[in-house]
Amino acid sequence: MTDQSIQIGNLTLKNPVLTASGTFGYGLEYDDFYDVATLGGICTKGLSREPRYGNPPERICETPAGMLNAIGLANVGVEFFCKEKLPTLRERGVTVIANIFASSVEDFVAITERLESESGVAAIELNVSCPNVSKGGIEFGRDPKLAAQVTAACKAATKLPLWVKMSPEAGDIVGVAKACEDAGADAVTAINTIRGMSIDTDTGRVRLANRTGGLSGPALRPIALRIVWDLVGALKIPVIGIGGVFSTRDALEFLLAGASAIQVGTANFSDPLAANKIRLGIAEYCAARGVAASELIGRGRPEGA
Amino acid sequence: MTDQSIQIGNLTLKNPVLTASGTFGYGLEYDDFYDVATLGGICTKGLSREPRYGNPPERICETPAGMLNAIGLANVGVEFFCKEKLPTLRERGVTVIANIFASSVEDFVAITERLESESGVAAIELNVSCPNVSKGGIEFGRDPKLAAQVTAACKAATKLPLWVKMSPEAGDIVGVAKACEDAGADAVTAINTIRGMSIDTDTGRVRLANRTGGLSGPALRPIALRIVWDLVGALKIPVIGIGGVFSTRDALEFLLAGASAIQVGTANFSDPLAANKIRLGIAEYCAARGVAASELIGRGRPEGA
Amino acid sequence: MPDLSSPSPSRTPRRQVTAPLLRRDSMGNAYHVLTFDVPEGMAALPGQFAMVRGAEWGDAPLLPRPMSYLSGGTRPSILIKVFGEGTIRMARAIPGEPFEILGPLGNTWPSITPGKRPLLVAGGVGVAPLLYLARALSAEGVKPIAVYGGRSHRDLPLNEELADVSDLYITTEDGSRGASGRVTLALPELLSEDVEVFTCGPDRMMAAVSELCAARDVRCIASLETPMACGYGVCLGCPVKRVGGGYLYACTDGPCIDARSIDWGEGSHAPRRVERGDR
Amino acid sequence: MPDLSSPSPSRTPRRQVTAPLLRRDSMGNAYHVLTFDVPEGMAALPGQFAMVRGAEWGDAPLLPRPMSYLSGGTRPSILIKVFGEGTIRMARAIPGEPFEILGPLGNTWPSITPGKRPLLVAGGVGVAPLLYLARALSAEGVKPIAVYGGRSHRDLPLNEELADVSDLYITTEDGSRGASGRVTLALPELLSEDVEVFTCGPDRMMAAVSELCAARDVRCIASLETPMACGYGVCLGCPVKRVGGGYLYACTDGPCIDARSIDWGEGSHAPRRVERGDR
Ligand SMILES: Cc1cc2nc3c(=O)[nH]c(=O)nc-3n(C[C@H](O)[C@H](O)[C@H](O)COP(=O)(O)OP(=O)(O)OC[C@H]3O[C@@H](n4cnc5c(N)ncnc54)[C@H](O)[C@@H]3O)c2cc1C
Ligand SMILES: Cc1cc2nc3c(=O)[nH]c(=O)nc-3n(C[C@H](O)[C@H](O)[C@H](O)COP(=O)(O)OP(=O)(O)OC[C@H]3O[C@@H](n4cnc5c(N)ncnc54)[C@H](O)[C@@H]3O)c2cc1C
Ligand SMILES: Cc1cc2nc3c(=O)[nH]c(=O)nc-3n(C[C@H](O)[C@H](O)[C@H](O)COP(=O)(O)O)c2cc1C
Ligand SMILES: Cc1cc2nc3c(=O)[nH]c(=O)nc-3n(C[C@H](O)[C@H](O)[C@H](O)COP(=O)(O)O)c2cc1C
Ligand code: FES
Ligand code: FES
Repeated sequence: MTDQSIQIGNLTLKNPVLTASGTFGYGLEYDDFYDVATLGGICTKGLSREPRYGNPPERICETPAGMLNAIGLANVGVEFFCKEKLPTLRERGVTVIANIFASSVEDFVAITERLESESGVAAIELNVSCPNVSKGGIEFGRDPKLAAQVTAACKAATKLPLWVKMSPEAGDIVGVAKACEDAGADAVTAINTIRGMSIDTDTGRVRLANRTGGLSGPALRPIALRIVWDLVGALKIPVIGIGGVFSTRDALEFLLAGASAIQVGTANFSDPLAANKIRLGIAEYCAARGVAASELIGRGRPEGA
Repeated sequence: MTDQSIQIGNLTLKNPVLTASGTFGYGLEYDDFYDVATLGGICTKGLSREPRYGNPPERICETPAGMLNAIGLANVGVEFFCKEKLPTLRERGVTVIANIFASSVEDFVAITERLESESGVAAIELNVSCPNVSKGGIEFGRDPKLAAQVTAACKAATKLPLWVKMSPEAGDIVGVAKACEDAGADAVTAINTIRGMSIDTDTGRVRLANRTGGLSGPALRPIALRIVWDLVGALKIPVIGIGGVFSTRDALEFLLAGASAIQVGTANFSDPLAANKIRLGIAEYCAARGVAASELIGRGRPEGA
Repeated sequence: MPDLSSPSPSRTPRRQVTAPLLRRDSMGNAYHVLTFDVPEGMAALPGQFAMVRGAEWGDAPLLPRPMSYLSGGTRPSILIKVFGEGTIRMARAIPGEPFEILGPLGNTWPSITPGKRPLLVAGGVGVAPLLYLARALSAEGVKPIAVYGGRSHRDLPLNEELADVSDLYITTEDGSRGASGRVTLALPELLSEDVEVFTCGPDRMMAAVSELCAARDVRCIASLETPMACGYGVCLGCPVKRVGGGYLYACTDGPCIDARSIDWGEGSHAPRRVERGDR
Repeated sequence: MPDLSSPSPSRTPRRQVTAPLLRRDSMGNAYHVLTFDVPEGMAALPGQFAMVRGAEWGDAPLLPRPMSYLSGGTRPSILIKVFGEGTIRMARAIPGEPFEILGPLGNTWPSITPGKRPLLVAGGVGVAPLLYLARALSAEGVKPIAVYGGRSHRDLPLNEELADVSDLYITTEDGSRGASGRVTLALPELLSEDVEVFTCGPDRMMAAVSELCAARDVRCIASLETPMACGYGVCLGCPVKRVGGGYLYACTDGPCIDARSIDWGEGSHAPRRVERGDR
């Protein structure tokens, strides 16, 4: 087997396959399936300063080659995570990326500081796709200035690598990403879901209690791949690709486009072993060609693009 | 059968089913299949001031529950359309919506004036999703000011109803639509495709010669439906829904969400009879419930939303 | 503080197997028993469910479908009712077609309190986990009472099989078999402090049953249906409103849950399931 | 001015029918002849194609697949080579499964110039429209010459059938049958002013054949493959570079096009088709 390790800034991942936030719980639900410590990393369910119950049902519905979700960021809260989940993950040697969200810069910083005080967190992923209350509810992730502000504030609060997760709904995604890069982000991850909705024509009712939900799954992949390609061309920091990765081929598409790693999300629902199968599939692909995983990055791009 | 007619401003359509630009040729390719004059209307392939050859191959590729296209707006040009295509459509009683595009306000106006001088055009649909050269290549459709400018200029050049087709990639779609409404648009149509890309992992090459292509088909539907819902809530003028309408159910989703009519696009490729089947399906649905087609509009929305 | 918003870890070891369909027994075009060939066996107990998906479905339908076990072991089976795209494909499947089966998932029916007699209340395909329970009980020499209701006689799949292992009362809304009306009409005379109720069927039915039981202070366990993406506790897509606030997660706290802990009010129902009438 | 950018109207009346698969003849796991039951009949001539899609495929694969007719009439048939998701499903289809067939589409092979003898050059599944042509010719008492090449003997589906209606020369790249090498090795001695060439196969093969013909000033008609969304002229997704600029549209100007009018240079090829080697 060739070298599968990947550099994301000064962080070395065992391999380029991670699992996406909100689709892998806290990484402790897979004991019956496989050892998640073999993965490049796992992104936790989004953590907030206080625990959250989340939205009423229906929270999910299926769409063509995809699904909508409006979980409402239900989570145990950063404190409970650090006390009850992290220790187990730490002792198992799982590479933990803590995905966090808040509706104010202050809370983002508070959560970051709490995680900073723990060992066993490999990186922090900022989910900036939720509205900033103080700034009248515009999403942090849609406005380059707000995104940079959150990034800079969290960067100042931690020595941990900081990843910022891009919202595909920003009018100028590259602009937002560049602002985060300048503000000290160590990597950007792309993409989060795109809001969609579905109506049950039998009942005439909107399916989700929250009305809209985030679209994920293969349906989204071509859009995610295009955004990742554009980000790779515009940024100096690594880009981690997310969106409809269900098979080794899908993962390779992102790596060839220039992503340094990928995250497997919705695929975990269709097959709890998906991420592990993709990890093995990429290793096989590399072995067959005698190349290291890191050598795949950007191979699909014309010289200098 | 109940009344299927629909009002779009002062334009009355036979029914709420139209065909989407670029997916129905010039409406003259269906003689073997059905009489397209029975449809609510057909949107022509995008017309430019001069004829265009379009992009080199590959122009299309399939994606999960969707497809990417980068046709490059190949078209016969407005002059040839008026001379060679429109007369036949006119004498057949087809409701023709002329979809036009240009990269300068001047050209938009020139095409509008040319169409104004013809009879047999029911409305003009502005495709504002292509870059404005004079303004340094930002899409008209992404910038409220530019979109309003084009709309106002074309409105001044014609008495024909003016529809503006929304780009889903605008950061603030509602803002763009409102600007067009204020500038005199008689309706907005939503949505156009979202740019995506695909890489062939066997060859390691990007599939489309243009690299990126517009994503269309069922994969897109949940996003299109959410955008249409938001536009209906924000605008006074009618909204026409487009995006992954393949079946009667899909069309009903948009009508219940508040769209006054729908356009069938990619479905024409999978089944040349798709639009006609949907037209009949909606009529059946209305008959079974004893309601007119116009009564379906917005039924899925809570009171006052 | 308690783990408020994430499912509690599920209890039984779970595996994903790719197994060929062994046989399909179709009862009319709406109901089909699918039996799979799993040499390693699946240690599925009554009440538990599996996430089932055709291995050749491709990108759509995307998600696996939750289905209660009708039986476990080396020939696990499920009873499906044709509803949408996924169950249509299952109903069309021919022996040999490979399926991905993830299970066993969720909890089992709780054991009966000593001295009580089990009273099973089934609606439509809700019969699956209850027939499995009745067979397990009869193996232990216990014969439960069962009330089985449907819209018409066509909506009572496996009723003979249920009759073999229970004292069965049948109700149909159109009166085409058994007593005419809903299961809740047959219940009152059967409810007493000597019984414990186990129910599975349409939410509206289970809500009514749970109300009757509560009024007579009879313990009632309901097997819930909610949309599910993962079935094993990671997506948080399957909440059920809990009395007193918060949510229970059907895939890990359930599917078998004490009816008194569930807030049966509107909104805790999947819209389409409410529409399904005979489910 | 000429209609530069939109396909010219296609010639034959087209219909879309939903027809059950009547039989599937599988040759190895890569090649399958699918025969459909179309009582009304399809007036498909050699060279024309159909857009074929399983009626039960759902949302994915989304687009119908262009396939050349191997025969027309009330039992139209196609020869498929398994390549991706769509052809995999076709190869798995069992008699009775419904398919949507749109056709006949595109033009036919042009008629042979009086006094010339047809020389058919086939690569892999490219044999389909040429075998159909050879059978039509033999019905008229004309026996064409045919050169049929593949990677190995496993890539020569229907070669016996072709031998029945032509003077057949076989070439395989691995020499496992016939002459060892590519079809272009057998061609030179067969090319003369007495013949006209009709070819279908991988682009690289057709490009080489067309070059040999051009050098000897022999008329060469190629049946093109490009990705297609609609197959009947509305999507503009099937351009082929035309010598002298602009594009020809494979679905309406073709698929049978005089090789001299095609710019065979890179870029006018579908990347994946270039990769397909034995197509
Ligand atoms: C624990 C559990 C056990 C079940 N046991 C059975 C059983 O034994 N037999 C049986 O026929 N059905 C059972 N169901 C319901 C079954 O899962 C749905 O009928 C099925 O998922 C519908 O899928 P579809 O593709 O036919 O419908 P579609 O409407 O096409 O499905 C679309 C999406 O909605 C979801 N969905 C739709 N209806 C339901 C529902 N009622 N419950 C959960 N998800 C739904 C589907 O899973 C899918 O993700 C059970 C559900 C749960 C949660
Ligand atoms: C006029 C014409 C006649 C053809 N006749 C035959 C035939 O007789 N037998 C046969 O086996 N094949 C034939 N082909 C090629 C056949 O259409 C493709 O092999 C098939 O579409 C591949 O689909 P897939 O789902 O298996 O592959 P996928 O890669 O999954 O297909 C993905 C998309 O790419 C398109 N695509 C991929 N390869 C090709 C190709 N070579 N040509 C056109 N579209 C492609 C598909 O249509 C689909 O839209 C013909 C193509 C054309 C244009
Ligand atoms: C059920 C569900 C819950 C999610 N929760 C989160 C979350 O808490 N934080 C976050 O940043 N992204 C969240 N996401 C987005 C995913 O991490 C990922 O960005 C998105 O689903 C696209 O990838 P996929 O197509 O592989 O699923 C969630 C996605 C799903 C489907
Ligand atoms: C092949 C193709 C060509 C298109 N050309 C145009 C065009 O010329 N002008 C335009 O406004 N939209 C064009 N569109 C966009 C469609 O009109 C429609 O907005 C989009 O495809 C979404 O609808 P659908 O999912 O039903 O296809 C094109 C779409 C496709 C697939
Ligand atoms: S958490 Fe229950 S279905 Fe995913
Ligand atoms: S125009 Fe040729 S395939 Fe659509």
